[in-house]
Parts: sequence; structure tokens; C-alpha cells
Amino acid sequence: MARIGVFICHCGENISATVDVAKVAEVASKLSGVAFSVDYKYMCSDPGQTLIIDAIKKHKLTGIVVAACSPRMHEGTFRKAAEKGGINPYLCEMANIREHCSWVHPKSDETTQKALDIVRTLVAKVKQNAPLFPIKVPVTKTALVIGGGIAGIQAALDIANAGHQVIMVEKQPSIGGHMSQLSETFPTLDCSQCILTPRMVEVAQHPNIKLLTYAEVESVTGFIGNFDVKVRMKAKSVDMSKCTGCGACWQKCPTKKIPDEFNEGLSFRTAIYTPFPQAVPNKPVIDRAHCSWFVKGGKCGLCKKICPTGAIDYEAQDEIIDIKVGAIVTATGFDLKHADFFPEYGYGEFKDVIDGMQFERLASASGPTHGEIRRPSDGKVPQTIVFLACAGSRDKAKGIEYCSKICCMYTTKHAMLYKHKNHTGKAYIFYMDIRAAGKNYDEFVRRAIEDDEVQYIRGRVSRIYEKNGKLMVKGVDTLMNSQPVDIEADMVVLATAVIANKDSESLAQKLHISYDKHHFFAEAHPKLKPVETNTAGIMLAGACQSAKDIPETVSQASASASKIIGLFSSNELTREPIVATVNRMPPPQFTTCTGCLLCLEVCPYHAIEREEIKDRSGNLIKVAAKVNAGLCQGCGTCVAMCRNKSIDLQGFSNQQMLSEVIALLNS
Amino acid sequence: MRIGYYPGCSLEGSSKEYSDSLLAVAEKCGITLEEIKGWSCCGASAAHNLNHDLAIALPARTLALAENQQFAEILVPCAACYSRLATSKYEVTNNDTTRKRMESFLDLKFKGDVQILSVIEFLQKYIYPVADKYIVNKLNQKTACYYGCLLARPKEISTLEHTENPMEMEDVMAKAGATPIDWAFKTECCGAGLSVSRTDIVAKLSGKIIEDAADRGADSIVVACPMCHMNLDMRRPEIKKQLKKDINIPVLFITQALGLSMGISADKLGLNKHYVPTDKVTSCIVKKEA
Amino acid sequence: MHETTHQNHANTLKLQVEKSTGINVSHCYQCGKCTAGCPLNEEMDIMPNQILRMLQLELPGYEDKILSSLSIWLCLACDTCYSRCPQEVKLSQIMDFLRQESLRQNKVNPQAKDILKFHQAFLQSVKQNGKLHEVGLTIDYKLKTLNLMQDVFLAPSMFAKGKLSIFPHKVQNVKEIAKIFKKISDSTKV
Amino acid sequence: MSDFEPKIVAFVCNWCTYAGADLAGTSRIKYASNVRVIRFPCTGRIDFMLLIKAFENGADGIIVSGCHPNDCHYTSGNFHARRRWIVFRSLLDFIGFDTDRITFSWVSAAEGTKWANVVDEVTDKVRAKGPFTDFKKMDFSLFPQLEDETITK
Repeated sequence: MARIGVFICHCGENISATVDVAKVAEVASKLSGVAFSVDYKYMCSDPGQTLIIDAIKKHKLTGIVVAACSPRMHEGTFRKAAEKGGINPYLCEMANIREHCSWVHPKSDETTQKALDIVRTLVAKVKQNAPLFPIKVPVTKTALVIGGGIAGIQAALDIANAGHQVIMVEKQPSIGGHMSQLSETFPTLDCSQCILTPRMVEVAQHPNIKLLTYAEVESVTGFIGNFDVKVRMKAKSVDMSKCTGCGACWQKCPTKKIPDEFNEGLSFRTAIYTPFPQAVPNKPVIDRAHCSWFVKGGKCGLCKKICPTGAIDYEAQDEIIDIKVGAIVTATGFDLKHADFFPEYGYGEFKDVIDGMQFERLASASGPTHGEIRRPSDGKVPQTIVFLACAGSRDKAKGIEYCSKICCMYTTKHAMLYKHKNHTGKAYIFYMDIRAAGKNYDEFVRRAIEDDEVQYIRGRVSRIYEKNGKLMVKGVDTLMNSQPVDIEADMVVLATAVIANKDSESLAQKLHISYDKHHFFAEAHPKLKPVETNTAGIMLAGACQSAKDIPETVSQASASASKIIGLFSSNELTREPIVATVNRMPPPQFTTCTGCLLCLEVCPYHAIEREEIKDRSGNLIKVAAKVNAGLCQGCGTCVAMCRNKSIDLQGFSNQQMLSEVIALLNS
Repeated sequence: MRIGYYPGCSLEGSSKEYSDSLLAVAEKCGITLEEIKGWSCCGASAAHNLNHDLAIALPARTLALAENQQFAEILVPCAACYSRLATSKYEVTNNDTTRKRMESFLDLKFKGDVQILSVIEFLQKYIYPVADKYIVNKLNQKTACYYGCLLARPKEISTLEHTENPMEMEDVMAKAGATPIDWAFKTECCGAGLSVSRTDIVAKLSGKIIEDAADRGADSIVVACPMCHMNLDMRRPEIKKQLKKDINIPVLFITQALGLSMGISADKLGLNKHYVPTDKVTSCIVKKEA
Repeated sequence: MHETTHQNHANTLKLQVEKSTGINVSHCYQCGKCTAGCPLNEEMDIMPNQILRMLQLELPGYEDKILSSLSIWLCLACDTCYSRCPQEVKLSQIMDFLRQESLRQNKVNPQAKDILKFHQAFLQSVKQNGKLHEVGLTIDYKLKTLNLMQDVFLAPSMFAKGKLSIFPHKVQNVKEIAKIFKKISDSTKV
Repeated sequence: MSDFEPKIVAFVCNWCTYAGADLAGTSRIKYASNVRVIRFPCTGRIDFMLLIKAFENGADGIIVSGCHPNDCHYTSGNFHARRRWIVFRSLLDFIGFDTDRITFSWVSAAEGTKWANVVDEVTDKVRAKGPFTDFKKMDFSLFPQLEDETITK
């Protein structure tokens, strides 16, 4: 038989001014199962809590209802008091007679009656409460960082510097990502590689970081604190332990005409290569798609002949390794939408129509022109450059509907860099809006306009065509009565759209995280959980979540790292026991679950698995749903979906909710 | 396979040579075109400028007739007519209310399932595969293929693979032994229906087209639309005034050019009907090497 | 079930356009790409994107300016704008509607009278013959516009080249065409 | 009928509407005292059979309210609730139930005023309809029984 205690709080006069608290206490004492009832001025005060603790002990209470403020305010307080009184904290419920009653209704019998109804409802609920125990999950204190761009580098260093192990997986032969391709960075114009390279080296040399380059995540299973990850180590064809990075091989490699990805196709590389001179690790791999040993079946072999340490290994195979990690940072970055889908701009057709990343390489001191802005077609220095912002962004017809966020700033930077290098040159930017919201960003744009005489023209360009070696740009100036503006340019730079990586969808499926319709990974909450995913233990950093500039990317990476450091701060993870469970009973029934697995379909957290119940000799008896308490967040959508009530939510069970409904309406 | 033929008004009048050359080429390749009985005007730009219902109803009438005469396909060589018929079909087949409205105007029932072929589609489908057999001459000249607007746009009805830089006419002309040039104005507008009412505008727009073709060394311009032809050929005096220079590039219908490569006589192809003399075209022609 | 019903205060030109064409005028975000590529932008009094802007704003006075503009009559429906519009606003269809509305409200720009008369003469010829009779059209147009001397030097050569015929080709059942014209004109009067 | 005061039961989610009702409280916004709130973690948790139970036990009107679309604390629970509601409503319509007595709304944690308005509007609406007595005429055998036999009223 239940022995419930009811504690009515006056909250000073906040409740007692409109609710007859004495009457509530009196009526409550007569409710079925109530063993004790009292009202007091401040239940949350020390004496108030002591009153509760003593009452639990004295009256041997099996559950308590505190009628006071919102549970969102003091549920934790009173659950602790319940625990001190010697009962399970989850046998405490709160009846909200302040926010939902005394504060919103006038002093009247109706208000008191409502308070009574609320108390009665919660008494009915608490009678159905079962003791619950926080769920403990062991934590493997190693983090996996997927992606070795600036986001991954920042997250890895933060976690490693906090004393935890980090494994970084990068699919390219070198870490560095897109940031290593950039020339200078807005709004300070500091050289990108100058600030990035030291951090890349730090990653490689950090005792707590294990770097796996030319590697990709193959599969992920498990849950927060306990992920099992398979990583594919792609065959590098070079034994990293023997290679010294001397460079003899790539200087001699006869296959020299492969478009260089790092230079965005503006130069060539060899088949055995490092992506760029500052690569980390600075050791080459063989690109098997182009190497004549692999393409032509055993021809060439020059690199093997000249390697002084015998590091070349044509026989090397892909390898799958297993790692165990407690948390994952997804930092896989972005792609740029190729400009081919704009036939009216002639990208791919006219050599001097290039995209923003190509301009970065032209402007970079380590680029194919050593930092001089020269036309790809004839190597001449262009006298007029037209930049097109929103080339694919905010264009639902041919591109993507969202704003790529970084183009306004980098286009300004491009025009500025060009003007710094060619004082007499003309730079025009066609734009729709200048989105320069960031510290010192708008000042940067103003500097370009006021000091460097970059010409901003508000309007889109309809078409570009070539005539007598010039690029004819047909635009419009919507600030000038929408007059057509035709410019004869030597070079055109398209600020192409930032899009999700092409394999982001398959990675999201491996990680069981959500992604939006543009294939960017989805955060758990757009405002309050911007770095977590809805799979506990997996965080997001950088442009894989949405288009971002460097400062934002670094902030998010550090935020991810701090979440993980927090997670690793104890040996066990404690989670609220508000989780779903599938009922179990003795054989031969085992469970009432029929294995329809509708719950599995609706669970937003992939917390429900298919379980096969087998007899001792391994024969399948039945299929049922099983909840992984490590993943379940307690929303209860599965419970409402279950056809025969085989799955239930602890803390909000079917019995509890039904008891509330019935008690509420039957005074 | 019966192919219905919709010449349209221009091909019965000012652009008779387009029809003549098309029929001659078809005949050469053993293809019969059967004129749709009782066809009427598509309404052209006048109808869609002044009355939306009329702009749908007039072409719909012809479509309904073609359907009743059991044509699976009809050839509409005039780009403007093609555009109107295809738009009408698009609206009627995509909107049930429109179809019912049109049926009540026309007193005709129809489904809108007749396949409408532009001249380009027709050449691709029926002439291109067999052309080698009949081509005896090499045109041996640089030619600018001009598509204009109505074959290329809008995307709902255009059958060209690339709106901005189509290559379908180039393929045909290359087969006829011409060298198609890469130029910038192949889908720019010639001024179209303003030919009579605003000749000044037509001279300006068509002038730019002629000038670019000349700048890039074209010996001839090839078109597939009577309106484009009229503006580029017949309006040449106004264009000359506009450009302040004399550009004498002849403008041929693509079927005339193809006909020449098949050895059909210039007279039969109606080359004498042009304002800009076509000697430049014919003088380049050489015998195709076996 | 809370439903808020928005009461549209007036039947603005924007709403009429949207109702008739099914195009959401608000999709236009004024990038100006239509104007930049318009072959007739140098001739227009109000640029294509400005027409959309004026429709969007629904300010008093704008409707008259749109309907009495020359631009709506110059538009050739070449669809260059639509084929490049990032927001897929089919401007040519809006222009079709605006012309008809301009005509209906008798607000045709004086400079567009010739264009209008050409179209009217054209349709007249089609109504009479079922097909266009180019000679008939030319005579009718000249009488309508009093541009009697225009192209007068072309005509003899056109006859000589067999490009013009004095007598119209007629559709067998001409009355049928006239009936369609009548039905449509009746339906719009209602 | 003039002194009839309807009983309104509100099934709300913990993260948005419950918090919105809290905000109405801290802002001291007054509204009809007819409503009684039952707190769920998420609207996705709400079994619509409980609505039937509420009517069976004397409720005159019901509010179901949660986070706005795309704002669900659990990502998608409110979408599941909405989908189930659409199906459930057509079932109720089919059997002739007055679905106007059930109000589905989105009230966020910031919308204290909206919560008060929803309660007032629903109360007025249901008050005008009069007490709900139809359940006595209804054949509840159409619905599977909930396991309430063990519960003492």
C-alpha cells in the first residue's frame, strides 16, 4: 500500500495569496494512499527540505508530491531531498501550483480547486512511480577526429592538450584541408599557410595524437563512450617507416601531366606525389589511378629503382584496422560547387573564367604563379577583373538556395589582393547583398571600396562571352535605375557555392547522424546544441555542418573538443534513467513485443535495435525490439507508436499517464 | 510512319523557299510529309501578346486536327509556330481546366498526345542517320549556326540539350561538309515580331548577330526560322545603316544548306528568293571525296 | 485548430498577375539578371526587374506606370530572362498578362501603338482567313498606322521573288476560325 | 447552460509548451482556470487513446500542444505527433466525433501570451459547445481497451 506525502508550499505569498493552501493540504490528506500532508511557507528552503526529509523517515513514506513551483525550477532540489530522506529520488513528483495556477488566476475557490486537482493528479502519478537508477556507461577516453582540416586540427589539439588520446583520420595524403590552399585570410590578410602549418606540425608531433592519413572511416557501431570504428588504410604504396621524404621519386616520376588537385588544376603533378611542399606527413603516396606501373601493368618501376631506402611497395594492400573510441568529432569540411552548371558564364569553356579557389591558388605565394595574378590562358597580367558573387548560391534554379556565407568576404579579399598587386588594374564585383557581419568584416569591405577602389556593382551578370580575347560581361546596376553595364574583362572569377562533401550522405549513414536536405550534417538543436548531433557522443566541427569561415570553424571545433573533454572527465557516464524499455517476461513468452519494429523506424536516435531471442541451441524463437539505453534520449515517440504497449517510457509510463488523466477528471 | 506537316503561314508566303527546300530534302531521303488538312495559323506573337486564350486555342485547333487525322508526329519547321504549338500542348496537357476550356472553344476533343517535331528534331531523327547516302557535295565553308530564341527557350518546350550553347545544328552542318564556327550570338534574339512595327530595333539586334558572325569569319549563316531569316536577310539594308558597314554574309535555311550538299539545284532550293546574294555559298562548294 | 484568414484588402495588379499566371511575384529578389540579359534593355522605359519591383510594392501610381509603359510591348518573349533567372520567375508570361491588362484598361503607351496595331492587323487577317495573309496584313497595318511608305520598296521585289501572293490562302472552313474568335471574346467579356 | 464551465485537459510537451505555460506564469498573464495540464516529455509520446480516455472521464475539450515544427527538442517527435493526429482526426471524423473539441497547436517556450490565448480561445469555444456528453452514446468497443482495469479511481 502506497504511503504518499504531500507538501504544499506557500512560496511566501506567491501561492498562498490566491490558493487556500491549508484547504489543499487538508483535502489532500484524505486522498487515497496519502499518509501525510502539510503546508509550509518555503518548501525549497533548508527548513522546508528538512521537513520533507524528516516526514519521509517518520511516516515511512513511499513517495512524495511537492506542490510548489514548476518542476523545471526545483525538481532536482526535491529529488535530492527525497534521496536524503531515504527513498529513490524518482519517487518524487512536483505539482505545479504556482506558474500554472496561483500566478495566472485570481484568488478564488476555482483557483484552489484547480490546485487541488493538480495535486490529486500528481498523487495518482507518483503512486505508479517505480524507483529508477541513473544509467552508468563506461567511457573509452579516446576521441576520433574525422577530417584533418582546420576544424579537425583544432579539435584534436584541444582534446590532446587536455590529456586525452586522439586518433585523426584524413582521407588525403596530407592534413591541412582547404585552409592550406588559401592565400591570405580575411579580414587581417595574414598568410593562411603561415598560421596553419605550425598547427599541422603540432598535430603530427603531439604524443597524444595518432595520425592516420590516406584513410577513411569504414563503419561505426556502438554508442556514446563505446564506439567501435573500422578504418580503411588506403594503400600508399610507400612504406612510411622507411621513407625519408627525400623527394627523389617524385622528381624522377615520368607521369607528369596529372592535373594538380591542390592547385585546382592550374598546374600538374606526378603520379607519386605529396600534395604540397608543406604536407604533413611530408612523405609521398602513389596515385594508382595514374601511375603507369598500375595502369599499364608493371611498366616503369622507376621510383622503386631510385628510392635510396627501398620504401616503394607496389604490393601494398588496403588495410582495415579496428579502433575503440569514446567520442567522435566529425570535421569533414565542404566542397565547392563546380561552375559548369552556369553555361551562360562559360566556365570550362573560357580559360580565363575561373572559380574562387583557383584565384586563391593564383594569389598564393606557393601557387603555380608564385603569387602573381596571371591569366591561365596566356599568362598575362589581367588589367580588368570581374568578380561575380553568388555564382550558384541563392540560386534555386541552377545552384543552391542558401547563402554560402563566406563568398562576400573572400571576394572582397580577392579584389583587394589583386589591387594590391596591380595598382592600375580595375576590379569590379557584381553582388546582390554584401553580407559582412563579423568582427572587422564590414570595415574590411569599406577598406576595399574606399582605399583600394574596388568597384561594387549591385546586380547579377546575365552572360559572359568571349570576343577578341576579351571576356564580355553583361551585367546590370540595379542602384543606377537598373541600367545595363557591359564590361570588357581580362579575367572573371566566380564565387562558387559552398556545398556538402559528396560522400557526406554515406558518412552520415555510417555514423547514424542526421543531415539536412543539402547533405550538411544536422546539429542536435539549432540554437542550444549547435555542436552535438542527435547521436550522443558525436560532435560536429566546421563546414560539414554548414558554410563557415575560419574563426567560426575554429570556435565550433573548440566547442566540440570541450564537450568531449567534459565527457572524458569521469570514468563513467551517468545518464538520466528516463529511457524506454521493452517489457521482458519469463519463457516461453519472453516479451509481448511482436517484433514489428515500428519503434525502430520512428526513433530519432537509432536507439532501438532488432533483437533475436534464441534458445540454447541457437534456434530463433522470436524477434523483438531492444532499446540501447546509452543512445535513448527519452522522447517516448516509440511508446505512442507501439501497437500493443510492449515498449514503455520510464518516468512517463502508460500507467502513470493514464492514472493522471483519470485522477484529474474524477474528484 | 506518317509524318504530318504543318508549314505555317510564312512558309506559304514570304519564306516559301524554306518549305520548298525542306520538302526537297525530305523527298531526296525518301520521306513523305503529309500536310495536315485544314490547319490554321498558330496565332504567332500577336495572339500571345493580346489574348492568352487565343494563343492557346489557335494552335490547339491544329493539334486536335492532327490527332483526328491520326498523326503520331507532326513536323513544324517554323520555329515560331513550333514554339506556339509546343506551348499550347504543354499548357493543355499539364492543366485539365485549360484543356476543357479549349475543347469548349474549339468544339473538338483531344488528348494532346501528338509528338511535335521541330526542324532540328526532324533532321536529327530522320535525315541525319541516312544523310551520308545522299550527300554528294562538301559545303566547304565556315558557317555560323543561328538558333534564335524560340528553338532554345523556354526549357519546358525546348528539345535542345544545352540552352546556352546548343550544338545540334552544328552536327548537321558538319555532316554537310561545312565548318561550324564557335560564336557568341547563336541564341540571341533577332528582334522577331517587331520586324514591321519597330524595324529600328530589329536592325540593332540583328546587326549585332551579323557583325559577330562576320568578325569570326563566317562565310554563311544558317537558320531554322522564317522570322530570323527575314530579319537577317531582308532587313539587311536597315542593318547596314545601323552598323555603318556593308556585311554581305548570306543567310540560308538549314534545309537549303543541306539540300546543296545533296546536290539539289539552287533554284529548286529557292536560293534566288534571298535578298543577300548567295553566290558566296555556292562558289565554295566542292565535290565530296569518295 | 486555429486558422487565421488573411483578408486581402484590394485586388492589386500583383494579385491579379499571380492569380492569372500562377507565378509568385515575391519570388523575385531583384538581382537584375533579367535586365542584364534582356536584348531590349536599351529600348525599355522601365526595366524588367523594375516592373517586378513595382508589382511587388503595390504602391499607388505604380500600376498605371506599369500598364502604360512601353517595355511591356517591347518584350519579345525570347525567355532569355527566364532561362537564367535564379528564382525561376517566368517574366514573359507576366508580360503577356500585363499587355492584355493594359489593352483592357485602355492604357497602351502611345509609342507602342504601332506594335499594337500590327498585332491587331495580324489577328484580323487570321480571323478572316484562318491563316495569315501577308499582303492583307501589310495593307491593313499601313491603313491602321498611316505608315504608308514603310517598306514600300520591298513589296515589288517580294512579289517578284514569289514571296508574296495577292490572294490569301484560306482555311477550308474559315467560319470555324471566326467562331473560335467570337467564343473567346465572349468568354472574356463575362 | 450559462453557468457551465468546461473542463479542459491540455496534453503538452515538457520543453516547449509546458515551459511556455511557465512563462505565462512568471509573466503573470491571466487566463481561464478551466485548463489542467498533463506533462509529457514530447508530443511524440502522446498516445491519442489517452484523449479518448479523457473524454470518457468527463473532459469537455482537449488541447494538444508542443514545439513548433523543426524546433522539437527530440528533433522529430512533434512531426510524428502531427502525422498521428491527422490520421486520428479522420478516424474520429468518420465515427462522427466532434473533432472541434480537440485543439492541436504549437506553443514555444517563449510564447506565454500565446499559451494564454490558446487556453482562453479553447475555453470559450468549448463553453459555447456545452458539456460533452456524446461519449455515453458512443461505442467505445471500437477502440482497444487501455490497461486501466487495475487502476482504482
